[in-house]
Amino acid sequence: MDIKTILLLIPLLPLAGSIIAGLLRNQVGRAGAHWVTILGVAASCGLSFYVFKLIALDGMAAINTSIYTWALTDGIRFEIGFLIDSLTVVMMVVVTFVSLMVHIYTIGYMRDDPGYQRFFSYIALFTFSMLMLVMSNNFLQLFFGWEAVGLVSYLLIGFWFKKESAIFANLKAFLVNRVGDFGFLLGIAAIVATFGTLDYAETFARAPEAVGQTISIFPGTEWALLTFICICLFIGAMGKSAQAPLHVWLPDSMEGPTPISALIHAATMVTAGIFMVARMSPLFELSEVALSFVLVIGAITALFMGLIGLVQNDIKRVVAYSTLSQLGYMTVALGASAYSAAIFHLMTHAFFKALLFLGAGSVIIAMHHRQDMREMGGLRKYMPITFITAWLGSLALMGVPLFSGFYSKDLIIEAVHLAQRPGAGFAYWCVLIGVVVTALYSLRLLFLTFHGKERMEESVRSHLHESPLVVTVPLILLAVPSVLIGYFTVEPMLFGGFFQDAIQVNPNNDVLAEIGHHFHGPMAMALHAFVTPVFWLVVLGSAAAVLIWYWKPQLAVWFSQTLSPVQRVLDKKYWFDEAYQFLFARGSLGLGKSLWRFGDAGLIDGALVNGSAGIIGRLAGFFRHLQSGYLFHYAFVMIIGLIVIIAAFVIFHQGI
Amino acid sequence: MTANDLFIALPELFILGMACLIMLIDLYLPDNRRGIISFFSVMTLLFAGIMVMRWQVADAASVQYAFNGTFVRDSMADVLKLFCFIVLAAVFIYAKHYLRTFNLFRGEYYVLSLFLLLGAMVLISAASLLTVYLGLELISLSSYALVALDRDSRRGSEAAMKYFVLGSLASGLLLYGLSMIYGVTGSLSLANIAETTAVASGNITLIFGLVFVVIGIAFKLGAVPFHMWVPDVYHGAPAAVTMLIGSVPKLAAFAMAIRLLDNGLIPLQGQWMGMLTVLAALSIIIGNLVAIAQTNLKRMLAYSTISHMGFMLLGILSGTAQGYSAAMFYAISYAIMSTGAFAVLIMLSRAGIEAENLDDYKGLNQRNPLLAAIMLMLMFSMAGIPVFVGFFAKWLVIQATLDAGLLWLAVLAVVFSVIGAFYYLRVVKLMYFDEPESEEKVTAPADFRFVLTINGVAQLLLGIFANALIALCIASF
Amino acid sequence: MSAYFTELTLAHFLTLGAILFSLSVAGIFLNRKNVIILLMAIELMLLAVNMNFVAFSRFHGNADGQVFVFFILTVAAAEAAIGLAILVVLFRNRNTINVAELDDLKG
Amino acid sequence: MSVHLLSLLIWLPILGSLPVLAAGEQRPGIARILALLVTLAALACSVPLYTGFDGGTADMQFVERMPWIEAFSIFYHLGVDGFSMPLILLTNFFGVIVVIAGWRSITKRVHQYMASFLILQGLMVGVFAALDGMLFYIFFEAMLIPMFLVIGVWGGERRVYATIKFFLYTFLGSVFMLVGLIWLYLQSGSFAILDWHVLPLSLTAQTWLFLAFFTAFAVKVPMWPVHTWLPDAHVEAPTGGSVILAAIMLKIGGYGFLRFSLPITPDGSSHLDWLIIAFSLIAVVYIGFVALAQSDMKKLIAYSSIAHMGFATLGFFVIFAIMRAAGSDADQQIAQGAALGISGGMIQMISHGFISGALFLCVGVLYDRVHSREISAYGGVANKMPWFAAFVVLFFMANSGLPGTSGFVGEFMVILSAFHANFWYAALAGLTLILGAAYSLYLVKRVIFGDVANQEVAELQDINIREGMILSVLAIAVLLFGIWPAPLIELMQPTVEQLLNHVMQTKVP
Repeated sequence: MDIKTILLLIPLLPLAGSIIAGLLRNQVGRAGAHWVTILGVAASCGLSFYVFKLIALDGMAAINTSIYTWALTDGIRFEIGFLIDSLTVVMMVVVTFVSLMVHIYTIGYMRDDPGYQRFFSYIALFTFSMLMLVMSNNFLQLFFGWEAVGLVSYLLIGFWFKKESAIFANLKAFLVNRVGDFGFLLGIAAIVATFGTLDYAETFARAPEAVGQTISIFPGTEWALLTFICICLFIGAMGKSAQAPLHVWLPDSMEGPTPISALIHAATMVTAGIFMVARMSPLFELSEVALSFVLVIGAITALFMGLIGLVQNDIKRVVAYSTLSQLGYMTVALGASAYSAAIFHLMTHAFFKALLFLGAGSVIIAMHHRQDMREMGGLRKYMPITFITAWLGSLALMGVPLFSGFYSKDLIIEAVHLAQRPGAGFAYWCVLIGVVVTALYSLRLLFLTFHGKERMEESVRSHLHESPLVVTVPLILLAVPSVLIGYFTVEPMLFGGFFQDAIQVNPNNDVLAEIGHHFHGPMAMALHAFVTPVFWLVVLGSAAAVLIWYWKPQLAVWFSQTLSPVQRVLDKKYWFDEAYQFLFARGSLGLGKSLWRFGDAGLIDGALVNGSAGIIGRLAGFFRHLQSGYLFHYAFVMIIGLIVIIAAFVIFHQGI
Repeated sequence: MTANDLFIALPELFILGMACLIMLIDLYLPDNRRGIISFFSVMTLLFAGIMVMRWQVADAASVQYAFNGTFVRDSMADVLKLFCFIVLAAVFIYAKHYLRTFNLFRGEYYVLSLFLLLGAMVLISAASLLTVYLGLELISLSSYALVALDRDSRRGSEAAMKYFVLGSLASGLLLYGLSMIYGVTGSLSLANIAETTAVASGNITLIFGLVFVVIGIAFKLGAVPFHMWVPDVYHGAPAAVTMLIGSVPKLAAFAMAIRLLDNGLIPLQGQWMGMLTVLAALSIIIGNLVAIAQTNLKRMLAYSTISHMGFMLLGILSGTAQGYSAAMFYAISYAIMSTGAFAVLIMLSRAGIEAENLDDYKGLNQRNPLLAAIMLMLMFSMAGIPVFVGFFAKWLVIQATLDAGLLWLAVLAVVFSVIGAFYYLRVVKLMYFDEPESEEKVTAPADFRFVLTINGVAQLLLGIFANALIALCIASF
Repeated sequence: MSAYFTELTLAHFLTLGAILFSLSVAGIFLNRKNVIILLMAIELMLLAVNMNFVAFSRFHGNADGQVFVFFILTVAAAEAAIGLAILVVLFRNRNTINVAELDDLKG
Repeated sequence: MSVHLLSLLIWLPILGSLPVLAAGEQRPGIARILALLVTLAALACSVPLYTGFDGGTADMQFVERMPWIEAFSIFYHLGVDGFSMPLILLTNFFGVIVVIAGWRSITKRVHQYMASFLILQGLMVGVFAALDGMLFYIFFEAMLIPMFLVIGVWGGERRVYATIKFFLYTFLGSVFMLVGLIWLYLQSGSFAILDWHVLPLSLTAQTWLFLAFFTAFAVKVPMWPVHTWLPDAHVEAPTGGSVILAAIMLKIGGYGFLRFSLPITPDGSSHLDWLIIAFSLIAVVYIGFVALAQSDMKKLIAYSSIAHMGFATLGFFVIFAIMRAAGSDADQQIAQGAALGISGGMIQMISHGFISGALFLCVGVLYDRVHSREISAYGGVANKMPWFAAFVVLFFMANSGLPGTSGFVGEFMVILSAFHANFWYAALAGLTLILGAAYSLYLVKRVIFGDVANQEVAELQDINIREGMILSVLAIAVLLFGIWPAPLIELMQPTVEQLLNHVMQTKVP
């Protein structure tokens, strides 16, 4: 089986599964639906690992192949094709593996949901779209995948379409993403206009030509063309990866079933933006301004979204905000030109965040779909596996040495520290404080959920028990990489030149290389951590958390009273939703209504169309009355006509 | 006066003879056998048609004068006469049904119509001011009488009186103009007049004469502001008469315009073009506007006639052969359209009540789909929507106008044809979109329905195969 | 004293014709009473025209004009006949020949 | 391959309407079947049109030419190129769809309904096939009659207002074109469109001609601000009427721009292109907002049609702006951007045909059951009609330009092309990404999703085989052209390139 076929099969198998489960839902039944999709995804996962082996371990050269010509107008050729290099294979493995876990987990989580087949069809479809996105070798296909994952996310957030909140959330998610895509599309348009191609390789090859070219948006102001392109593209990334101020959709997206939150809104889709920027590194490296922009946006997201996580009571929302903040970290890494670090954190985060979500899901199952942590507590003795795996995940998230999160996050902070470009200082402080925040909300979640006294009502308590195997197995399978993957892959991925064919870094921006100089293996790094501020910040945060939510819960109350203004700001999430709701949602509706009333109905139809009709009618009535019926009037009119004509001749035709 | 003269005027003489004969027969005919009158009349037209045809087959292009150059036959005369016969034949067949339902079925209608036809033919073939006047008066007098055909109708007699007075006034004006022209040129023969005016143009008396002549023509056509008689006469006269007045006299009036303005006064084209331009514009505007305000179909059609005559003038005023042929095409197609429209009105009329209110047409499609379809075609044809003949007529005259360089007039014409479309659409709306008020079936004798069907389909066929008629009209100039 | 007042020329006849003509026209649209007056006015108008024709015919020295006049006279007779006939019908139907009351048809 | 294929396609439906009429009011079943057979036959006959079409040339194909009115050198002159051929296929395709769509929902005077559509179909094919100016105008105008009847007889409550508005609006627009056509004839002594393409004209003349054509086609498209007839017509028309109106009739306006305005008055077009670009962008943005505010499903779709047709016109006329904007590497950029624009516009028209047609059919499905077009009368339809819901979501996603559906292709190409000319054109056009999604999905949210809203909805039955068949065919078309538009685009490439080369030379003597 030649490599091209394999590459084709990887996305198409899940697609096939999705179509069967979706269109033949009644024929294949529930079991059939999950078997066909799981088999499809499993196969594509296996193949992805095979391709990973070829590229990563056997050192096979990157594959850049075209599948078919989508369209061809004179001067430009749109093609669908695959670009398989180290970056792609990592993404493929992560996507398919997490997706597989989620598939299995879903069997348990959705056991008695009427939309069972539909759900499997959707997530399989998502796997297909995501693979198309990461495997693409051109902007067209990238955009296709980009929007397709958006579509599936729309469908899945609104999976329970009877819930008003759910269908509000999915509309919101789609529209906010569209705002990002708007910028993204303009970026693509600019690329086509500049380079006359949509192919990555050609674009990157010709990118240096564009240095120095400018574009005039507002008359008089000249922008560097590449900066414009990069910022447009990054706006797309801001939508997908929920960077402030386009982050508002992600917390609401928790209305979807938990497996979705794990798969789409933590592990894979939201990282598409990170992946895309890394993929575009050859372009971004040519624009300092764009990178600073990225850096700052990322830093803001990383810190301020984390803070909101502190005051959430819905267990899933806490994880959601932590996701936002972690995405911020990745973006910061991108902004610091530490693309590999970003991807590395993306990978580790995918595992432990998926783990945390599925753990939260497991808790939610046990709590009969109650999600408020204030009704929980002391669950550890009822569901030990969930408890342990959740702890492991959280430790990884906090970045405790030796856990996977430690390596990725520490390196990002280090990279920002070394980065020279404007905004780096600000970003550095943001991410440092972020560390404390992370520790705080992670432990808060654990303590409120698994420790302390049991605050749930009796009816729930009586049925509490550990979730079934289909739920726990994926937890365990995800826990393993969450703990270990960092230790084993940090060296090859970041300092082994693993990404060198995929990611280009301008030598004088290459902070990772600098770090690499005094990197002596993961263990050494872990030990060295004890003398870095980061570690002590984690300790500080943890200590505070233990104090507030474990030993002295009344402290929490006291804090929320003394800091009530802060509390309020955080509760309101900085009023982003309210502002957007007012400005855009209601604003555009009102604008539409008034344009319609006054523009269409009033001016064009009322005044011009019906108005002229009315005038004609009135004229008709007037002339009609000239026909008085009196003979002498008729005769008179004739004579008047005669006289007028004669007069006209006498006056105008003197000559005759 | 030679045998040849008689030979050239044979159709006219034949019609004259038959008219008198039919009058005599009518005297001795019992009421139940009256059908024979209409049969005779139609036959008369048939034979007259054959007589006219013989030139068309022999040598169409030739021009023959008779009676010392007072009477001419040329291609235009033949074609117009032929269409007079065709239209009048249809009118006779429609009228029979009408007269029966309103028990007016006496010989006068046919006799007077034949005399009117005779007048029209004389006018069409006129080559001298005298023949013009005689033809015109023959038409007018017959039509005055016809309008008053229904002796017991208030409206009929009022209309007749108005028509009579205004008509006489108009012919008086015309005569006054003719006298001036005669005074300047010293001749009654149009050919001589053309020669003399060529040198004497610019003479103020001549211009005054021209003005009066143009007014005479405008009155006969019913062009604004000499249109006041049209709505009242159309409305007051019995439908069968209105139908007649709307058809043959219009063809004659067109011929009159051509004979006087082109054959006689072409050197003054610069002057009469201006006048006709104004008349045409006014007719198109007023006709279309006021028609919108009408609730009575006969009045509506009257105003639409006014606007149609305005369109026809567009063709004449350009003063070119192409323009004349366009106007001729317009006159002919209009005669056929309006005849058809009145036929539908007659078919819908019940004993004693004419179906002249627009509401009588509600839901016609349910009561008689074929009739509704025919009316639909007639209405769209009048509105000038392709592919019906009416569109080609409008196209040709607008082309002529543009050719004459009057862009503004062309634009005005098309814009008002859109406004005019509204009231034709309203009829279609009533027939198709509304529910019928009475369920009673609409019926008519077989021959009536047959001719009416042909009349309706003709709108379509004359459009699709417009080539033939257009060629005929062009060949006439 | 111009020739105009000394000898009789074409101009005089034309002027007379014009005056008669104007009178008749005025008669048609000024009179609001009686239809019969209209008929008379019409006759007068035709006579005015005849005056013109005869004068011109004399002026040109050819007979065409006078021939025309004969025809006009004939037609005038017929016209009068029809006019009166209509008048009779009108009166039978409406019991009035007042011009101002002939307004059933309008608009 | 018959030489008279086009004549066949025009006259088969028109004459086919006679037996359908003959079936009479009493036998609707026979009328339906006859109509279906005729349309199917027409569809079958249009297959050789596709197979026999030579995609390698820009010349007219399947040409028929015989004298019609010699006196004014008017010919019965037919032929197709890369622009008209796909549109003819689209017409015949929807001919069948409409007959099936009206199968049950039309109960009153079925024979006349079917006959009107058959005649309409023939006339529309004629419009696309005509190469003689007068012939084109005749088809263009005659088309109004059957549509006038369809809306007026089988329409909703305010049908009379809507249909008369529709008729007069369009009529008024087209008479100016008539004057223009006659003027061209007087200049060139010929009514052949192709002769007019090469007729040299002064800039003033071109400007006036351009405006004359503009009035006709802008109303037809319709472009802001002469669009207000469309929402009314759509709302009142029966489902079939809306489908034909949206899927085919609007395209005639766009086609007219390609066949008349651009080639006959290139300098006039480039002189006034700002006008069309401005109107197109207003259509995209302004109408996008207006659509958002609609409470009537058909009205919303109607407005979205206007916005989408804005892309077609933008694509056609942005080429001049590109030429002006093009800097050093001019010819390459122009070729690229302009070709993108025109092919994009064409694709947009065809895809909009499928999508809007499908959307109106979907509304029809609901209307047949609940007899209301108000959005507020629905809610939670997905609970009762899952398959239908799936179709609706698909088509509305396509409407909002989701990649992988045909709705994306045209908008994408046009936006790319617009960027060649000016950032702001692209940016404003790009707003449709947000607005289109907003009004489409806002409707989906209110109608399809949510909990069962009321009793009517609770009693809804899911689509039957007939409806399912139509919708699936359309869905397949929408997806196919989204995933692989290449065949369609290549089909029209030679024509596009030839048009561009033609437009780039001035015609001012």
